[in-house]
Amino acid sequence: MSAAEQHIPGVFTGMMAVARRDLLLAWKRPGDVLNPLFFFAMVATLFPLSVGPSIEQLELSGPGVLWVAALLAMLLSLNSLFLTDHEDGSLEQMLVSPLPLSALALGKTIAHWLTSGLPLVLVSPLLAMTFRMPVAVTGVLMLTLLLGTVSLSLLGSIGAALTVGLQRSTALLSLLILPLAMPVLIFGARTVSLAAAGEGVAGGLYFLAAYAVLTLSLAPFAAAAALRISNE
Amino acid sequence: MTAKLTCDDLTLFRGDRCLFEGLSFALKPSELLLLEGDNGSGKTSLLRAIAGLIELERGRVCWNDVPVLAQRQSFHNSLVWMAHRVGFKADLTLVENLQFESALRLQCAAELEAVLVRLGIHRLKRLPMRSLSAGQQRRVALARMLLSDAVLWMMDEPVTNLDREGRSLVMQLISEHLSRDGMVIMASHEDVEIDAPVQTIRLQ
Amino acid sequence: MTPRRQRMLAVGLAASGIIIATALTLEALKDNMMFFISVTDVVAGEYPADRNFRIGGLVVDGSMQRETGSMDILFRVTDLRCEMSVTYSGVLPDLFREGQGVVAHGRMDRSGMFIADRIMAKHDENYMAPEVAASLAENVNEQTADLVQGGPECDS
Amino acid sequence: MWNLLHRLASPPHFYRLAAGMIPWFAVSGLLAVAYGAYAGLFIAPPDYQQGDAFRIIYVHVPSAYLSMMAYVIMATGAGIGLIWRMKLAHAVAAAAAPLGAWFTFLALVTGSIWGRPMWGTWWEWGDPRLTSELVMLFLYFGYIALRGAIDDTAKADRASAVLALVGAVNVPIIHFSVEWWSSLHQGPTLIRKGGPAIDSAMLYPLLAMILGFTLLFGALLLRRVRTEVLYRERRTKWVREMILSTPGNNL
Repeated sequence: MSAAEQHIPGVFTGMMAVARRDLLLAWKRPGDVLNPLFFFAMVATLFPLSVGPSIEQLELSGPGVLWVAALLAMLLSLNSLFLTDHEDGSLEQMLVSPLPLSALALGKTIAHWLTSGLPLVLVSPLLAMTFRMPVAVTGVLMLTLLLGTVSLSLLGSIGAALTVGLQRSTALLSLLILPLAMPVLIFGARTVSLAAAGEGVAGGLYFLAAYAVLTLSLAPFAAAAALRISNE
Repeated sequence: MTAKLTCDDLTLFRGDRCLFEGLSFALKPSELLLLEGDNGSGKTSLLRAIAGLIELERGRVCWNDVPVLAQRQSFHNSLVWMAHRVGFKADLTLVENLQFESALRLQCAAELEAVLVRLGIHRLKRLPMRSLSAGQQRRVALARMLLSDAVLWMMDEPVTNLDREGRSLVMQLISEHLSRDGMVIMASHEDVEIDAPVQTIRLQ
Repeated sequence: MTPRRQRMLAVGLAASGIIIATALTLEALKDNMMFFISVTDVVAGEYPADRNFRIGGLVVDGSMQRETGSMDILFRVTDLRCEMSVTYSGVLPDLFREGQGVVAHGRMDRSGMFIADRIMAKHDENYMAPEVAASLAENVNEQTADLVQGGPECDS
Repeated sequence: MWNLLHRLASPPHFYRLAAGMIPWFAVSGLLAVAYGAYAGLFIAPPDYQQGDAFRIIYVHVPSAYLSMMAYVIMATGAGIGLIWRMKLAHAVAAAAAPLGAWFTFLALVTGSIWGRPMWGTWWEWGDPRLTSELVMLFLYFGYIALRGAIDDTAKADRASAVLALVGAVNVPIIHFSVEWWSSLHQGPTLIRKGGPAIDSAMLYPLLAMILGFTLLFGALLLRRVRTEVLYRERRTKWVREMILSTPGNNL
């Protein structure tokens, strides 16, 4: 059997194995999932406390505040995406595995989204209620968060991979990710605002979907390249 | 086809320091390559460079006459890697960790149970890795090698943290692997007694 | 699956992802996330009540009235289909001219008057010497294309 | 052809070649800027709408164009360095980043100064052109910060190259933003269907300024790349020989 034809484990199996392992780890350490969630809730609470309880004010600022809080919560959880793997040597084992690194990075990103992105989407209606958001608008908020957090997880995987071996990487990670995350924030918050004003939301949702698909197609490769470089 | 690892003119700098320069060697089945040198002499870097984890300043590594960077996946399919850090998740049990490994590397050369018995860690199966001692974790890393059918074993200080019995077990496992036409590259700062053809590279 | 086929699959998936993303972007651009609301829509009553929003259009020629001794001005804005009245109190941007594009931020009052709290002049991409501009026939310059929307004529 | 490229990319050769090119770039750039500035300020007629205030375009347009150009150069250098492992390309990318950041900053500031009297606002958050240009400034910051955080030059080169390539998505967004979303910033004046929409008496100074800025940018870039190359090659024989052979140098 020549080297080129040699069979190696299934890409999909490997990707799912990584995702399953990370989900199992999250299950054994629920704090890692819950902390960003509490952070999300608390940041969203800070605004009514600081801006004042005027209902008009809350309705107006709700979409933006919830989106900023979600973005910050995602950033908070990203730092550890590859860090523990780097520290205990399992990242090195992935680097010498016969599976494409991009698939493994995607597997980890999927687990990250399931443990930090999806919970945000699920608790957002509760917070939306405190901002007096109508049910229909809350639906749009959840939809934008659903599409937006996918992009944020994927973009974050690039940033986390670039900063994995570095000292004091938290601030740097934010600096690298935020410019790329800004379109998500702009369109996410704006779409919810438009929904609140009773206007069409299709354009914004299409854009968020486009960004999610684009990052899904490119980010795993960029993250894999970054991981190899960071681990030299 | 018999496997063959050829390294040609390997040169690596770390910052401004030259770790090794113009290093060439070849490894055939049943051969052991021993990398010797003091701490910080670049043994680990050389191992990592051969495995394709570090970009070399100059030179290239070929597996079956094809550069490994052009066929990274096939090369890694023929390789198991035992580093300083064992690469297991502290929160998962021994068995969960090894199951994950087998998903990454499909081939299973041996029965899990038998391997664990041989290494004397079958009683620890359900324990999380964090409750294992450093030497026991080392043995789990050995289990990873035995479970794989990879030709090339790359080991960085494999006997660290192991007791006398563990050390002789490692040597025995290496001998067995070599007798099955396997190849071993090992970095060690201790003397190794093994009954096989040994090439030694001493790094300054 | 061999590494080679895996790579081809990965490239194929990424390429199709990019194509899908492009299609979605084009779809997104069809739905104009308006920076401002057109005059026609406002006249037709399609604007958010009790909330600030932006309108965009051209300042109608000869419609500007300034109260002497005050900063208050009144002018009419058109999208060449409908017209509406706008009041504003404050300093106007230099580019604010009759016949030129304007974006006003504010809200509607009950009488159908737009109370602007901020006026922004929209500049066009044309640069001309004054004498050249004067010699050009009175026309709607191209900058106004995005301020003017297609649609039915206005009855008001 | 390949040989020529290879020779060009060899650090000592480039170092000498660039030294010869910099004066030409600098002098011709200064001449073009001098003509452009004089003609733009004194010869070109005032705009029929903006009066004399339009003259800020003679700084704003070249800066905005170079802010994107620098990013394209940076991303191209990063890509070439990553794929063909060409060290000179990495040096070019590293040298282009701070220049690009400064031109982006200049474009934003001049735009803002113009925007206050003309549009009636210093800054408009809803405008896609302004926002995407600001994002570009942040991308430059991220790139520079990432380089600064990694000690090993070779590693810094490759890590920041990945970031530069990822961020390149923003460049077409900036360019097309005024066409995709109608907003405050006007559409393209120079590169548009039906030719430039600008009086030729205003156009020629503008073209001279764009050319002059580009040439000066080229001179600055070459200077910075030379410094980068010298720093990166500081342990090599050619640098040592060059320094030793410099007259008056008793190292």
